[in-house]
Amino acid sequence: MLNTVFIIILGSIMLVAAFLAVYIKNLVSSVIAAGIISLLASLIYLLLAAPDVAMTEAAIGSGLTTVVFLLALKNIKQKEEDTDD
Amino acid sequence: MVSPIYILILSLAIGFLLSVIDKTNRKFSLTAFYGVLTFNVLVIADWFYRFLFLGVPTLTINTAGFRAPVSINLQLGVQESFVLLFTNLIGLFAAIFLYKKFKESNISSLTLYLILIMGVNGLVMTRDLFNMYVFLEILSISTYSLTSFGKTGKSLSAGFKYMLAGVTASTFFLLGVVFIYYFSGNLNIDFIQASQFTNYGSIALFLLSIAIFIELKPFPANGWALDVYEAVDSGIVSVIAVVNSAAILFLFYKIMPILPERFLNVFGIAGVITFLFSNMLALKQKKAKRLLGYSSIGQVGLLVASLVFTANAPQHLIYLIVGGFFINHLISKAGLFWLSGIVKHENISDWNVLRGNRSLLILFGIFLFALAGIPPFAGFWAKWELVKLLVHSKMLFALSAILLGSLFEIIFLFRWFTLTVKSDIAATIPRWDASKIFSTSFLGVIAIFFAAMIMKVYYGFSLIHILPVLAVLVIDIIDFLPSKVKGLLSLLAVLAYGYYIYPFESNIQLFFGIIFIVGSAVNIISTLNRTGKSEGFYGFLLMMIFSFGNLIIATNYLEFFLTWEFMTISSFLLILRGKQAQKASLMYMIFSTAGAYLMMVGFAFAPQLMGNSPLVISLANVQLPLISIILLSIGFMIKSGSLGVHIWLPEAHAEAEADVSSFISAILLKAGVFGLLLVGISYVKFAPSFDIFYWVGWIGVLTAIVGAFLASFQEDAKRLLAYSSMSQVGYIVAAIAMVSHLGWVSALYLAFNHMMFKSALFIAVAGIYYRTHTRNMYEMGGLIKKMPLSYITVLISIIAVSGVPPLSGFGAKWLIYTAFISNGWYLQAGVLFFASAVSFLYLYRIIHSIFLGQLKYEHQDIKEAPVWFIIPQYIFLGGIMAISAFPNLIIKPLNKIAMHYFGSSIRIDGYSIFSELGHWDGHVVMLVTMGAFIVPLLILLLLVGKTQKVKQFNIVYAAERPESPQTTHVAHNMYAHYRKALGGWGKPRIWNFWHSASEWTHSLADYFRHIYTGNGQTYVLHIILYVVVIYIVMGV
Amino acid sequence: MDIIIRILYAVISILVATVWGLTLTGIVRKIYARVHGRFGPPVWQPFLDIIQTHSRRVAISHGYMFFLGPVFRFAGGLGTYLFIPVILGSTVFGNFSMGGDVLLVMYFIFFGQLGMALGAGEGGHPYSPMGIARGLSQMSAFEVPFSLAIISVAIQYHSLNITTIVQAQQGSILNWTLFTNPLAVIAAMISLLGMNGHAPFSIVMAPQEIPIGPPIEMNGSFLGILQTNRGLFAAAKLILFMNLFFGGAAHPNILVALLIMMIKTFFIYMFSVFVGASFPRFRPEQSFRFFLKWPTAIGILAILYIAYL
Amino acid sequence: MIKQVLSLVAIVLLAALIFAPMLINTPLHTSLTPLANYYATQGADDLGAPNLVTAIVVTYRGLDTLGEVTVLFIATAGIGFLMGKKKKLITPKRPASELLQNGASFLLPIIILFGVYIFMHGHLTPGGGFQGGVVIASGILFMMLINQDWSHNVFLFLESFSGFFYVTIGALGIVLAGGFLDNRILPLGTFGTIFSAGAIPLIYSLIGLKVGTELVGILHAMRGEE
Amino acid sequence: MNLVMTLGFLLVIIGLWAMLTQKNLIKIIIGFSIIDTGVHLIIVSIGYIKGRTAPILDASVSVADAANKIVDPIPSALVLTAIVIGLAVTALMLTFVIKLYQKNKSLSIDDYQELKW
Repeated sequence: MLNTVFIIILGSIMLVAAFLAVYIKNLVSSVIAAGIISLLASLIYLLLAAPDVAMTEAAIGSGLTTVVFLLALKNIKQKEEDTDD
Repeated sequence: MVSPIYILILSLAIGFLLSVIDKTNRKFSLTAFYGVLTFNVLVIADWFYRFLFLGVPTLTINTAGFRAPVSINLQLGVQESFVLLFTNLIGLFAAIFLYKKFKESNISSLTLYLILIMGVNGLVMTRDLFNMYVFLEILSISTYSLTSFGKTGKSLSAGFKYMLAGVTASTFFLLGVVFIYYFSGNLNIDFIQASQFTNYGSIALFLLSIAIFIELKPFPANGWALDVYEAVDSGIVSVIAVVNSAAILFLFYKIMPILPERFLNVFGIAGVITFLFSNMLALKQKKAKRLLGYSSIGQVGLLVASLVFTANAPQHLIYLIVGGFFINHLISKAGLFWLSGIVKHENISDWNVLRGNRSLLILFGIFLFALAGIPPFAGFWAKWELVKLLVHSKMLFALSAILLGSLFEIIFLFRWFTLTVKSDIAATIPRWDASKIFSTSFLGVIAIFFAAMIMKVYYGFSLIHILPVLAVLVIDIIDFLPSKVKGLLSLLAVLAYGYYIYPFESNIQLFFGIIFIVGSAVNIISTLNRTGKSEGFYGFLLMMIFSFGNLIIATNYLEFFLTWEFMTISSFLLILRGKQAQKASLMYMIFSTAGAYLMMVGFAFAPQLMGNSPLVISLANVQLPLISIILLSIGFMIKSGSLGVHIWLPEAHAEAEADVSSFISAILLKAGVFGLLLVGISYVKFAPSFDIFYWVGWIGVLTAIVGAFLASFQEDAKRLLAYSSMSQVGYIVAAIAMVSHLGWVSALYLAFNHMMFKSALFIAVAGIYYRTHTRNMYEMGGLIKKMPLSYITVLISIIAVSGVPPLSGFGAKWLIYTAFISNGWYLQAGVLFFASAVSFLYLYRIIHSIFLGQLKYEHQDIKEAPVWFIIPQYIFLGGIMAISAFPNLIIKPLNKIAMHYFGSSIRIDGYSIFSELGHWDGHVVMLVTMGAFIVPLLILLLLVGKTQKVKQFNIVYAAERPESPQTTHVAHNMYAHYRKALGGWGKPRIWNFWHSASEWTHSLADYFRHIYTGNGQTYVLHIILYVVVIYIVMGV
Repeated sequence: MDIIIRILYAVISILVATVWGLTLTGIVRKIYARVHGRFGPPVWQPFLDIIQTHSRRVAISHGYMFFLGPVFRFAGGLGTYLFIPVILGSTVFGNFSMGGDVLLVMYFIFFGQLGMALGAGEGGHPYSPMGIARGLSQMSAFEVPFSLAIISVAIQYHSLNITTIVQAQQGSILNWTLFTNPLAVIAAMISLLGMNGHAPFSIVMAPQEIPIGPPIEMNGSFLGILQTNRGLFAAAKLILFMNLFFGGAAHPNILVALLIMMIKTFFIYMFSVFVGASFPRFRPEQSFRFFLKWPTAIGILAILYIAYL
Repeated sequence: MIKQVLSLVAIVLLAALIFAPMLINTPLHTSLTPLANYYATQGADDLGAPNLVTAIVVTYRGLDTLGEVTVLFIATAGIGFLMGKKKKLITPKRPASELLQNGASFLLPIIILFGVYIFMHGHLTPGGGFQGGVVIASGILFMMLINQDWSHNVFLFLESFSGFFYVTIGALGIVLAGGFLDNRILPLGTFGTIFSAGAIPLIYSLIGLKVGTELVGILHAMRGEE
Repeated sequence: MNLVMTLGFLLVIIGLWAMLTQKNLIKIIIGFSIIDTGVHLIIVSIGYIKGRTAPILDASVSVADAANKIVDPIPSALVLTAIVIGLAVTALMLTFVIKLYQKNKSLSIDDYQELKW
């Protein structure tokens, strides 16, 4: 019974985070929101008795995907500065 | 005996190490790269040989040491090795094609290419669903990255759109796989049964199958694919078009067993719609690669459809149809994309630079013809069998959509071909480099090898059927000889061929044999006048003549149709040689192919023929159903230029080269007549309920009258003769349609007669054109003084055409009118009278405006037509005079032929012929006319004595002497008053009809292609909508 | 042996027909004059013309085809006449009707027309081809009702042989084609107007409009041959119409049969003359359109009437 | 505007017609599927690996993992290919902040050690090659952030050879044991100890190394400049 | 009612909505990664059996009665691969976006429509 309560809480936070990720104007914060979704997803995997998946999702989903997104944004901002000056 | 798993292992091992090897020297990495690709090809080829010829059972390779459902297993059978052999082969040759680029580009492009080929091998071999997903991902990701190979500008956005669509499809695939696991409990296809999926379970199957179907680029949801085809480097795009689609197609084939029946039918219909619409949209394309994109999407759609429709056909048929289309698509697409790589010009009108390199032009021809389904290439056989299959399984919607689609295909392919061969070169001629030409020509070799293999293994065709193509090859080899030598050689070849097929079984064959073989032999003499080399001319000419011969001795429908297609393609190529023949030959090809398709369906409906006696005999006791009679008759009438479908005839005759047009009008039209006769032969015993031939008769009669009127209003001599052929063939068609003894005697008599005087007329006009270099009659005049021999030929021929008594023409007229009246076709007889009366108009026009009237200044010093034109003319004249003097020479044998089918309705004793209505004695008529001619001649010779020779302008004309011949030569718009009298009837209604039909299709194509807005997001939306629509249609 | 006799008979019947044809044209010229209120030339004027043209010393010629033009023309006339049996049953006037039936005769009419066209064309005078063009178009137009009439007659008598048709019309005057198949006869008579080239359809040989044309170019004996042909050809056509539609000339006594033939042909000719004298001339397209409208309709009705009633 | 409406319609239809019925008709399983049952019962003594997921990932469905490693490999190759040659940066990067530098030098060995621990014990505890590789990659990321120079070639060699060895071990499986990627080329050893379950630990650590170096490659490529 | 699967499908729908309506390329890729997470949630939720533990045979789960103590291991094995593939694809898409941005300086999907019809 405890599990379902946890899942419902985590699920609703994730849905809110998803809406935020889609509708926030600032790209960096929407990337962060996407990272949060993955993080909470790894928690849910724990509840679903799938530890391997939880670790992978935590490491890759929230960790690396967010890093890759930020790198991409840095690259794009980088290009803007080069061309401006 | 290497296990195929080593293909995956070696590719991966080398792939991982490639960047390291490259650190030392690019040469080593290149050798490793090409080594692996060749290794793959060799292993698969060895296995394919083992499966096909040694009957080795299908090989199953278990990984991880456990049996199937527990671990993943790979499978290699005949089908897998067939597909893999060709995908690896194309992979290897595309790599060779890109050798120059691979040498300079970043090493990771080689790795990507290698892993892509490995992905393809894996995808085809694996039996596990999730494993397919992984290999599909490998395939897609390496293709996404390779799209920007060769740094073409627009490829990045194309690649991104491709990714967006690919990613959506993979998500659906993953969902499908997982839910199938949920319902069936395991992931290996061999262990999943369709029964495990109850009503809602089939949604899982739907997700899986729709994902694959989207990867195969179905019609409305394939905008992304077109951008990729257009923007990406041509070497890579050929891999995408051929190798990727082959792998995904095989994936679709693998999961077909577990899909429910209604899924397959909807996918089949969606495939057909894709084929139809993408070919239609291709009509409006100007850019070569985008056009090829549309065409390859269409071909993939056709392949999916044929996979579905042949699901429960016998095994060897599936191999032929699906295998044939697959090889066809593979060769033509890879070849054409590589050619676009070689030519480097974007839109199709610049492809005429190909004329700079003869072998490339031939390859271009081979690929286009293979794609268009012209024999002997694989596509032709596959289409024939598919049509037969669809007809037997009553899938008429799919059949008509496929045929309409292939007609569109013919239109844009041959427009492209004629543009390349005919338009004048504007763009720069690129440098031809070796590696590209090597791999493209290799494809040409495969195409020819497969054509020969199918003909030998599947249909056991002997040498005689392949003779037309052999002739082209032989002449191509000896093409360096001067054209006169080649002309003589081909004349001997035709006579030898005639002698070879001489012992015919029925005398109808003998009669048409004389028309085709002897007629062509005499006509060839006129071609000896050519100077220089005239490359390729005699090859196609021999091809046409041999296919005429084969037509007569064909024993079954396929043989007849094969020869028919050879004849169409060779006559198309001959017409194409004319100076402005681009539009004319295109129109000819479109009409002939439409006719050919109708015939194909007609033959498919016809019952199977027993034994192998020639068609002429075996059709006598075959009950052709009504539908096949209608289709066949329309097909043959298109070929003989009947009313409504005649607009190609004047164009083809006028624009073809001088000596070619006599072949076309005198002999080619008779092929249509021979076909109609075949239908007639079956019609005799088994007349269908609805008397269709009555209406064919009316069409023939109307063709005659309209042909005569149109001929009278022409300014161009050859166009006038073309319309006159149309009108004469109208007579023959009407006579055959009567299906009575006298009808057929008159039809055959007129056919023979027409061949003779029409060839004589055309060769005479060819001679005049050779001298005066113009075809417009008002620019000639008064040539009687300069070219008396041609004048005599034309005089005698027009007397023969008009039917004025002493000559053979009257025999034809007498026979045909007696036949019509005795058969009860009274009104038709009246119209025919009117037609033959009107024929005087154009006959007088041609002889007056060319020979009589005022001689122009520039023609003061022209000489008589060259001897090569005179000889055949006078041979034909000899024939006409012989038949006029002794009509029994031909009436007796014809009577015997017709008696074979009907009771005889004429009595011949001595020289006079008695029908139930009237009588005619050719001999007496000839004598009396000679007498009536000599008497006044003598009177005049005696009385007139010395006449004062009067020079050209020594005439009194409105009280002053005319000085310029142009004004006083009555030739331009000679029957203006008649045209005014006809008023509304004179408008070119049929021409306008066909013109607006093509206009309408093009605007429809333009309307539909605007759904591809170019926005990646819209394409994803299209995909989602497509999934939903197919879901609703399937009613899962 | 009988060939020489046969030729002899043919010469006799040609002479008779030509003489009668020329006198007929002379009479017609007389009637025209009378209708126009003048005396007109004597009836034997055509004979004088022929003698006068043949006596010319030198004729001009534009080349061998120009020379052959009149020959073709006259051969056409001769041929048409020789294949029509004038008097039923008589050998002398049976001519060579065993050679062919009505179709042969109809196509022989074209023979003359075509030959003349070639000759005039060679003449180099622009007006002659124009005249020929009009002549051919008009011929193709009036051919339609004529052929429809011929077809309906063929249906009616189940034969195209002229002799059998004439035989079928013997007995009383009532079983002439005129009464048994009136529609066909009307259509044929209208097309006869076109054939004879009298007033309403005389645009082809209208001397006033094209002042020079063939008559002037072809002078001397060429013109003579043409004029003899005009007589013979007219006679041949009239005899054909007589045989087909007006019971032909059949009487045991040759002279009486010839008399019947002369009377009948005279009246047939008078029909076209009366119509010609009282009608103005049509323009070319009017005449073509005229023939393709009502006469063709009558012809079709004739066929439908005979075939299906 | 029309596109918005159409997308709404598409998604609503998709959800209602395809996702909803799927959702309603797939209640939770109450027992293992036959295949899963086989893995549960025979899995341990077949391969001797306590962590069944690892057993499935490495051996039973070894080809998947090989494919997955290839996917990462070609992703790296593709990104490298797309990004093209690196531009030499003219302005020198400003040095990392004090906190980051000290923290990194302290944390780095621990992270690397933790990563190695994960893929060494892949067959015993949850986690394995992928997770270990990613942890190592984040460690290396730390070094990149404080832009310590490190030799890229070492990683290139490491990446290629780990992949190559992985494939050779797989090939050995055919020669020595039952089939490609079979782990019984080494003795299964005692259940639950570190050197047990045949070649699984070896394969998984190779995969870990491979994934780690590839992710480093991706990050390096995407940073764009040297 | 399988809660996690509902959550998964909802995430997929939100991700799809983002992909279809957002004009910014990065937002589209974020939408894609949300879909990816959603799909992975669905896959794992399929394997879950109520009241059972992780598929690791250690002290608490003996080899004998493992069959009715553990959760279905296969979906977790599949998800492992799927997550990594998701990362690879996202990284590649981002590279495409970077290069596209380099070429014509705009992140909106509507500016890349030169290839059409």
